[in-house]
Order: sequence, then C-alpha cells, then structure tokens
Amino acid sequence: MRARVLVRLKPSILDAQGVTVKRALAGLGFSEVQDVRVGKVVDVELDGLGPDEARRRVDEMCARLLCNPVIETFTVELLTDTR
Amino acid sequence: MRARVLVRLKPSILDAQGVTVKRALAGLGFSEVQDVRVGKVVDVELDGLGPDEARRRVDEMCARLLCNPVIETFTVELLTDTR
Amino acid sequence: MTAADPKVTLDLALAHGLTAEEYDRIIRRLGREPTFTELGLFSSLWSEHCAYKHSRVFLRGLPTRAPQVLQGPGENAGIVDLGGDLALTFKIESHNHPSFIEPMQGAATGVGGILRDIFTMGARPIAVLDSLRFGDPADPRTRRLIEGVVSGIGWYGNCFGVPNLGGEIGFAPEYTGNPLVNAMAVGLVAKNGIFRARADGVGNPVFYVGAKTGRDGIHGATMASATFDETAEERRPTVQVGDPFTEKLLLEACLEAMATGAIVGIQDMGAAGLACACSEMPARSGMGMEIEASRVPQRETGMTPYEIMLSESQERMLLVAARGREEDVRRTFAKWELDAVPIGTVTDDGLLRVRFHGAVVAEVPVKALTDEAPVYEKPTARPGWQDGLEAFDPLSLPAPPDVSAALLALLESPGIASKEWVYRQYDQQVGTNSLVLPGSDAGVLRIKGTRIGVAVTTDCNARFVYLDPRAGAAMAVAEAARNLSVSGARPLGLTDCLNFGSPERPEILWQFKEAVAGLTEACRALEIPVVGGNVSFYNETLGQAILPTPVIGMAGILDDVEARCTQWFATPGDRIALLGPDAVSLGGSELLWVLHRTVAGRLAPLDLEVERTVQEACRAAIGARLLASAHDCAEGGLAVALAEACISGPRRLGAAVELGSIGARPDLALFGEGPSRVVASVRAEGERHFEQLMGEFRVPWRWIGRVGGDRLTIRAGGAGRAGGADLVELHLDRVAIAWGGGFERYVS
Amino acid sequence: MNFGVVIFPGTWSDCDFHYVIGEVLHQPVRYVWHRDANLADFDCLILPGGFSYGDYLRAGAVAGRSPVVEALPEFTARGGLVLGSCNGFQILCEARLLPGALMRNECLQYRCQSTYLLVENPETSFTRAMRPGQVLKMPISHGEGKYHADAETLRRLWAKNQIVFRYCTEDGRVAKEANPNGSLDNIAGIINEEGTVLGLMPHPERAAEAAVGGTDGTLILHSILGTLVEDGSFLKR
Ligand SMILES: Nc1ncnc2c1ncn2[C@@H]1O[C@H](COP(=O)(O)OP(=O)(O)O)[C@@H](O)[C@H]1O
Ligand SMILES: [Mg+2]
Repeated sequence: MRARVLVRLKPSILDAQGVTVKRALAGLGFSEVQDVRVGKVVDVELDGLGPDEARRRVDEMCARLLCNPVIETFTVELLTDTR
Repeated sequence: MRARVLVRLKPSILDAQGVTVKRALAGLGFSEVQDVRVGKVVDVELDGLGPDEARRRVDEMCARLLCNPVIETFTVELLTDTR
Repeated sequence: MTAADPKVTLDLALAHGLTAEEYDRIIRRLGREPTFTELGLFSSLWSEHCAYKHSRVFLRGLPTRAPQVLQGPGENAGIVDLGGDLALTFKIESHNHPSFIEPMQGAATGVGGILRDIFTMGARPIAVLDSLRFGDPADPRTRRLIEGVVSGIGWYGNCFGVPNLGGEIGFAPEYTGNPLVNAMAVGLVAKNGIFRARADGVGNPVFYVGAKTGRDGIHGATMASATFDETAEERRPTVQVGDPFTEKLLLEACLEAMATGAIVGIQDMGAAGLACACSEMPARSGMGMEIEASRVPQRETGMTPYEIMLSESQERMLLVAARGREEDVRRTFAKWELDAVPIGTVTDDGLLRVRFHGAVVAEVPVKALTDEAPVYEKPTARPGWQDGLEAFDPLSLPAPPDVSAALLALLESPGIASKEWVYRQYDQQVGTNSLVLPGSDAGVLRIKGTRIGVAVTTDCNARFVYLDPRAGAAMAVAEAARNLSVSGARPLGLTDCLNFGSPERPEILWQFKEAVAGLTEACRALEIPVVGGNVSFYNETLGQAILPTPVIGMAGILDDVEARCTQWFATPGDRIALLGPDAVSLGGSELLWVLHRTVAGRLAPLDLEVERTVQEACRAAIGARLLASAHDCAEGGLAVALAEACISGPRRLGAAVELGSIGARPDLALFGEGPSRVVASVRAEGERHFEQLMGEFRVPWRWIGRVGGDRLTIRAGGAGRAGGADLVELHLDRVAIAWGGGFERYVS
Repeated sequence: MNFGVVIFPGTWSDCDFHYVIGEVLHQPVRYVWHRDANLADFDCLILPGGFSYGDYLRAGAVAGRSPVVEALPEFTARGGLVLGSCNGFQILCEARLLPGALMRNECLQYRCQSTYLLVENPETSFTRAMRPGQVLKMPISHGEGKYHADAETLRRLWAKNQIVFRYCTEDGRVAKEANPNGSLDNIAGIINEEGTVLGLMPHPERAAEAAVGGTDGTLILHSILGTLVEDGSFLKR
C-alpha cells in the first residue's frame, strides 16, 4: 500500500518560492501562468494495513510529523500497490 | 485550469530527506512504514488554454525549469478548475 | 565472476577509458585476462584522476620538505606543525566537471569530499574556502551556474557546521563551458592524534562506515578525466548527491571512534570509492586486503560487485580497526545512527581479493593498481600564440580620458566588485574562532587555548598564468603568501589545485610544465613547502581550454593573533605607505580586460627576493603593531587597492593620495599590476618606528598619502606644485555603489 | 547553577555555547544528549543552533519530537529556563513550546550577517540585564528564520508582551531594510506566556567576546544568571 501525502502552505500564507518560480516562468515566456504554489509530496510505503487503517495511520503521521498545522495543510491519497 | 506537477528524485538517487523522515516515523512508533520519499508538488494555475495545450505547456515548464532532469523526474496531472 | 558480467574484451577496456597498451599491460601483469570487476578496478585506479598519469613526472620536483611539515603529499591531506601539541591539516580539491553537470550537488559534494579528507586525518575541520571560475555573469546560463554552485557550497558547509573563511570568484569567457569549483578545507589536529590511510596489522578487521552504497557516480573518476563534448548530457546520471547531515554524523563518529584507540587507519571513499580505498590503504603499508562485497550496506537492490566497488556514493569511510576492538567501533557508530559493518580483513599477501557471496570476483596485486599505474611523459610544445601575446604593447592603446571613470568601471567589474553576495550565504562564524571574516585579504582564525592564530587564503590570477605560465604561477604563490603576510601571518605551507586543459595537447602540457616550474621556484625562494594538491586536467569544452588556473591554497600562522591586520583603513590621520617596487604593467591587467576586452602583453617582473623582504617587513610591522591596515595590490593595481581600503571595512574612510611624478601614462601608474606591492596605513605613533623598520629590511617603499575625509583623491605631479593634477576625485558613496553592486547585479 | 547544552544529531553551536558558558562566564555546564530525558541536574537548558536531522522535512521538525524536548514542559514547570537559539528556536516552535513557525527566508537564501536587535521586553528572565529600547548587535546564520504566526496569535503575543527582540537598524528603528529574512513584524525572538522559554534566531554565543562579534550576547546569559542566582523564585529544586 502506498500513500501519497501532499503538504502545502495554507492559502493565506505567502509562498515566496512560488512567487519566485512564477516570475522565472514568466521570464521564460510562460505568461499564461496565473499562480504557482510549491509544496511537498511525501510518498509513504506501508506494510500490512487495510485501507481504512492505513488512512488512519497516515493521518496520524501527518498530525505528528509530516505537517506543521501552523503553516501547512495536508491531503492524503491512498494508492493500492500495483507492482 | 490547474496543473499539479509532482517532482520527485529519480529512484536511483539517494533521498536523504526520505531516509531521515522514515527513521523519525519509526521512532514515533510508525513501524509499518517501509519507505519514504520526499518530493515537491508544484501547483500551477493556467489561463485560457485547452487541456492538450495546457499539458504541452506544463511539460515544457518542467523541462525548462521545474524539474532538474539530472536527478529528478516529474509527472503532470491536469485538474479542471472547480472553483 | 557473476553470471551477468559482460565478457571482457579490448573494446570493453577501451570503453572504460583505458588504452590498448594499458589493457595489454594489465593482461601481462596478471598473466591472464582481467575479470569484469578487475577491469573496473584498473580503469578507475588508472584514470587520470586517481593515477596522475600525465602529471606525475612534472610534480616530482616540487619542494615538499620543511621543518614544519609533519605530512607532505601522498596522504589524504598535508599537515604542518603549529607548535605546542597542535598541527594544521589542509587540502584543496577540484569538483569542476560534476559542478558543471549539476551545479548545486556537484559543488556540495566537492565540499563534502574535501571535508572527509581532513577529518580522516584525525582533525576537526575549522574552515573551508572556495575558489570559483565562471564565464560572463551576464550570461543567464552562467548566472544559474553561479547560483547553483554557491548554494551547494553554502548548503553543505552550513549544514555540516564549518565556517567559510574565504575564496575567490573570477570570470573569463574561457570558463563558460567549463567552470571551476575548487574547495579547500582546513582542520586542527593534535600531533599525537594524527591518523593515516594505512591498512596495518594482518588480521585486523576492515570496517565500512557511513552512508549506504548506491549506484551513484559509477565511473565518476573516469568521467572527471574526459573532455566535455555533446555526450556529456548522456553521462548525466552518474552525478552523486550529497547528504551533509550524514557527513556531520560521520565526523563526530569518526573522531569519537579515533579517541577510543580502536582505529588503526582510515580513508575516505571518494573518487573510485571502495576500489580506491581498498587498494591504496594496503598499498601504503605493503599489505593486502580481502573483502566480501556483499556485506557492503546497499541502498539499491541487485548491485553487482563491480558496481559496489566502483560506486562513488558519498559520506562513506573505510577504516581498519584493531582486532578485538570491533565492539568499540560498532558502539560509537551506532550512537550516531550510522552503519559500521566489518567487510573484510587486512592480509599480508599484497593482494586485493574481492569476494561476492564467497566467490572470488577480483584478485589483483594492490601495487599493480596503485604504484604501478602507468606514468606518461607526453610531449610539450610552447604554444604558437605566446609570441603574439608577448609582442602586444598595452601602451599602444590610448589612455582612458577620464581616470575617475576608469576607476569606477574597474570597481564595478564583476572580477573586482564586492563578493559579499557569495559569502553572506555561507556561515562564517560557527566555532566562534573567526577573527577576520571573508572580505579582507585572508581569513584569520584564533586557536582557543593558545595565543596563536591561523590565516588562510586561495589565489590565482589566471590571466597572468595564460600570458606567462611560469611567472604567472610563481605570482600566484607570491600573492597567496602576500595575502597571509598582510594579515600578519607567516606562511607554513600550500596546497595547489592545478586546473588545466587536456594534457594530450602539447601546448597545454607545456603550460602545465611551465606553471609547475614557476610554482617550484616561488616555493623555494619563499620557503613554502607544498604539502598536498590536486591536478584537474581535461578542462575543455569542444576544444576550448580554460585559462591555465593553478589555484594556490595557503595557510599561515600568527604567533600572536592579537597582532593581526585587515585591509581597510581604520583611523583618520593615519599615513599611507606603498611598499614594494614601482614596476607594474598593463599586460594582463584588469584595465585591459575591462576597457578593451583584451588579455595580452608582458607581465611586470617578479623578483622573489624583493617579494620576500616586502612580506617580512610587512609582518614585522604588523607584529610591532605599527599598522592599522595592510592590503595587497592585486587586480586593478594601486588605485583599486586604495579604493578597497577606503570602503571594504566596517567604516568608510577616505584618503588623500599624492603620487609625485608618474610619467606620461597615469593609467599605468594607477591601474598597472605588478607583484610585491602593499598599501599600508601606519598608526600615528608608529611612523618613526615604521620608517626605521623599512630601512632595516631595505624594502622599497614611500609615503603616498593620508587617511581621512569622505572621498578618495589621487594626485600626481607633486603636492601644491603647478602642474599637480587631481587624477581621481571621487566621493566614497559613488565608489561604494560601484564596488558594492558590480557583481551582485548579475545574480539574484 | 547548572547549564545544559543539548546535542541533537546535526547540532553545531553546542561547542560554542559550552565554551562561552564554561570559559567566558565560568559557569558549570554539561552536554545533554537528545535521548536524555532526565534533566534533574539542570537549571537552564540551551537548545543551540545547527541543522538537527539535516533540517530535513522542516527545520527542527524531527528534533522537536525527541525525548529531551518532550521532557521540557516538566523541566520548566519545576522552574527551569530554556533558551533556544537559531535551530533551537525552530525546534521549540515545532514542539509547540513557542507559538508560530519559522519559514524559509523570504530571499530564499541562507543569510550569515550581523543584525541589530531592539529589546522590546527587558522584563523577562532572559533580558533583565538590558535596558528598555536597548539595541543589541548579534549575528544571524540561517536559511529558515522568517517568523510567522496567524493574526490572532500575533495579537496575543503583542498583548502579553511576548515579543522580546525585533530586527532593527543600528540606531534602533524597526524598518524593513533591517529585516534580514522577512519575519512578521521584524520578530527575531519571542518568549512563552509563562516566561520560561525564550527562542531567538540570532546567535548570542557568537557575540560573547569583544574579539568575535562583540559582547551583547552575554547580556542574555547574564540575565539568566541573575534570575537563577539572585531571584530565588527560580531555585525551586
Ligand atoms: N567564492 C568565495 N567564497 C568566499 N569568499 C570569497 C569568495 N570570493 C571572494 N571571497 C572573499 O572576498 C574577498 C575579496 O576577494 P578577492 O578580490 O579575490 O581578494 P584577494 O585578491 O585579496 O584574494 C576576499 O576576502 C575573499 O576571501
Ligand atoms: Mg588580496
């Protein structure tokens, strides 16, 4: 089982990196870009858990370590392993 | 139109961050975690492009700026805007 | 042999970068065809990078001995005596090719590699320096390279926890496709706590410690020895990435393990990884080594012994422990959460035997891989272009009509302008020993618990070396020593990083040979031993070689660190003296480059005896606390040195300078460059003593002005006399804007 | 009076603090390993600068969950003082022992430079040796020092006088050009509501001797000493 955790800055927080990337893209001619936000993707490989349990555990990981709720939000997507 | 770009280290490249996070999770009792890889998510908001054109442009952004092909790979997901 | 190994043929050997003769030599030495793993071992260890095939014959004459030298070239780093029970170890190394392919990681791993060289000696790193060369910073591609390289150097050193004490960053079109990234590290070691990269003691266990092995940089060593061409793109995946956090743990664990007495010898795994460490360590002690490659901690699955031996994964060490002390090693590394795995033993048969799940996959005499590597003396030829360069007379060009404007143009040229944008991204203070931070001629550190200090610098004016490799290289040594001397330090030794084009071209090899000769002459005359170094050949892209760039890293001692000096004026009213000869030249000068985009002409003569006395006099004056500032006159000549002395310090102070009669060409007098010159400001109460001291040393010198005011004025033709003219009159605000923004405007 | 200097994997200002406390101020000081949760011997703990766990994921994130940090609430409840500098400040925020978060510098680059700090609250156990409005000179060295808190938190910080240091110009003006990292309201250091935990991005240990960076940093350590020695209220043990 694999979980994909997306950790992003809260919308209310200025994303300096996103601003810089947007500016750089504009400089390269990508003027259609309206906004850029840069966050993190954490791919977590889990062993021996059913989907419900896995989601519960990953949520807990986010709460305890992966996400700082002062500045960030997270979403979890479970991907059933297809290897 | 919004594109979600996931930029990850190539599988063969050492992910020191992932290794550290995995060990930290284990220390917090998440022993079911087999592997952790940390990458970037870049959310790009685009204006006035159809899906094919948008994908082509975002691929180009990745090739030119968002992804460092020496050590990273990327995937692009297009999300039709639902705001 | 493992099942999947390709058959070893001549073609495969050629594809590994070996020549047909070298392949033949391997077969004769072994009396059989090598196995695939053995071919990998030979191709790595016989690469230019590891074997110094083309340079070794020329380096033999370098002076490496002096009473203070505790360890010369041949170990991971050289060591000089600091007196008492302390010693200083330092080394410089290039990471040019990896940094071009992946600037941030390439530069970062360059710092990582040189730090490991230092702490394998038993030393704690106390400083790093970085010497960089790029193409035109106005080119956006160059700009990205600069940003990547600087962020990589900063990231690695900052995270590891070592202060950056200086360096250089220079620009010339020749570096556009082949930038230079040279990193130097300096460490402090107790004389009775020095470790060496030797595998002693039959039966002693061999431990692998540190990060796990992946397929990183396999054949990095051969890559570093190949010219860039279009296929460089395809070779990209071989670049390795760094993990400064693991390196920091490795440092602490190694020093702690060393202190237990359990360690016999230690070597880092850099270029050519295990292959290199497992052959060099026993070669140094006349022993052999047997290892089981499958025991090596691996990050990836399905790795072959070939890959395991050649991997250049970072942050790893090979160490030989004392038999019976295995538990001490394991415990120490476990505390720092690092792998420490016994992978083999020291043997006395002189062979490197590699097993993989029991089966022997390589069995080679270690000497065949190391001492018996091929050595070439390839032909050299003075390049045809030298005559034209020497024949050029810079004075055939018109003098700039406005000398003040020319000075401003020089100050804002990226080569001279402030490099604060670079070093403010580097931690300069961790360790709380940094007394003089980057921004003066040399960085100065105190050594806690003693009165002494250590000064460090890197220098090379590659334009000079290009115009006259012998004199230019000697001048690089002289300049580095001068930068230490004006800081109050006596040079103890140097490490060199010789960056050149392809040695297979006779013209390049001539540059190399001449440069080494110049280096040797200067080291002899100034009595500075070479304690280590690095050769980086094949710095070319599509046939365009870099300027020959023998970077000199030098370390010196201040017997009393309270008697140190910085380059900026400190007190209004101090008199300004110019030490050194008057002979200067516009050949190869910054002015010629900035105004005319020309690199040509003859250099001012270097008299090493004069150089030596100027430096001695300077150190004596600083030791007697007579000087408030001392600054080397380098690029841009006297006028630039004066301007820098006015504005580079914590407090801006002007100067009124009177040069007397200067002849027909003010540009030559103000911007001409030449060795052995120092601008010093003398404390009011020390003037008499200073005059007397200069007389004793018989140094050419004269008073040229006074510190004070809010502008820099330079007059010629005698004070107050009719015909005396203000050549330069600039408010310091203007000077500071030009110098402060000249480089930064190109980078973000 | 016993100081403890905490070492996490990747900490590097530990030796510098140890040196300043032991050799410059001549106070008893020992190192504390991050796995150690027994803090009974100490009166003041220092969380020094560095890149604990490489600053991977977020600066201070992993260290913020270590045994020694989890033992801090009990330690301060007994009267102990905690000073976090640089990475130590980041760790304290990550552990929620201080409100807010430290984000990447607005310039997106590491910054090592000298800064000036305006003393906003000279009444704390860490600042009582300072004058109100005093300007201190102290270096910074970090890539993630931009302080952030939501509006409500910020309001409370101001209301309760928890903002202790702000970046300012040499003459004490709190101005944008004096802000090296884009911190909200130029915040350089804050204290918890109880007054037992102080975090700041600058490095007091690098400003403890005239030869290296001046001596303003010692004012913090002298304040702590004063609090612990003269004011018996902190000597409950
Ligand atoms: N890449 C760099 N890294 C660190 N410090 C640098 C770098 N480049 C320049 N500096 C510092 O900037 C100052 C000016 O550099 P430079 O003009 O090369 O001086 P010098 O000629 O005295 O060696 C020196 O203190 C030098 O150490
Ligand atoms: Mg100089």
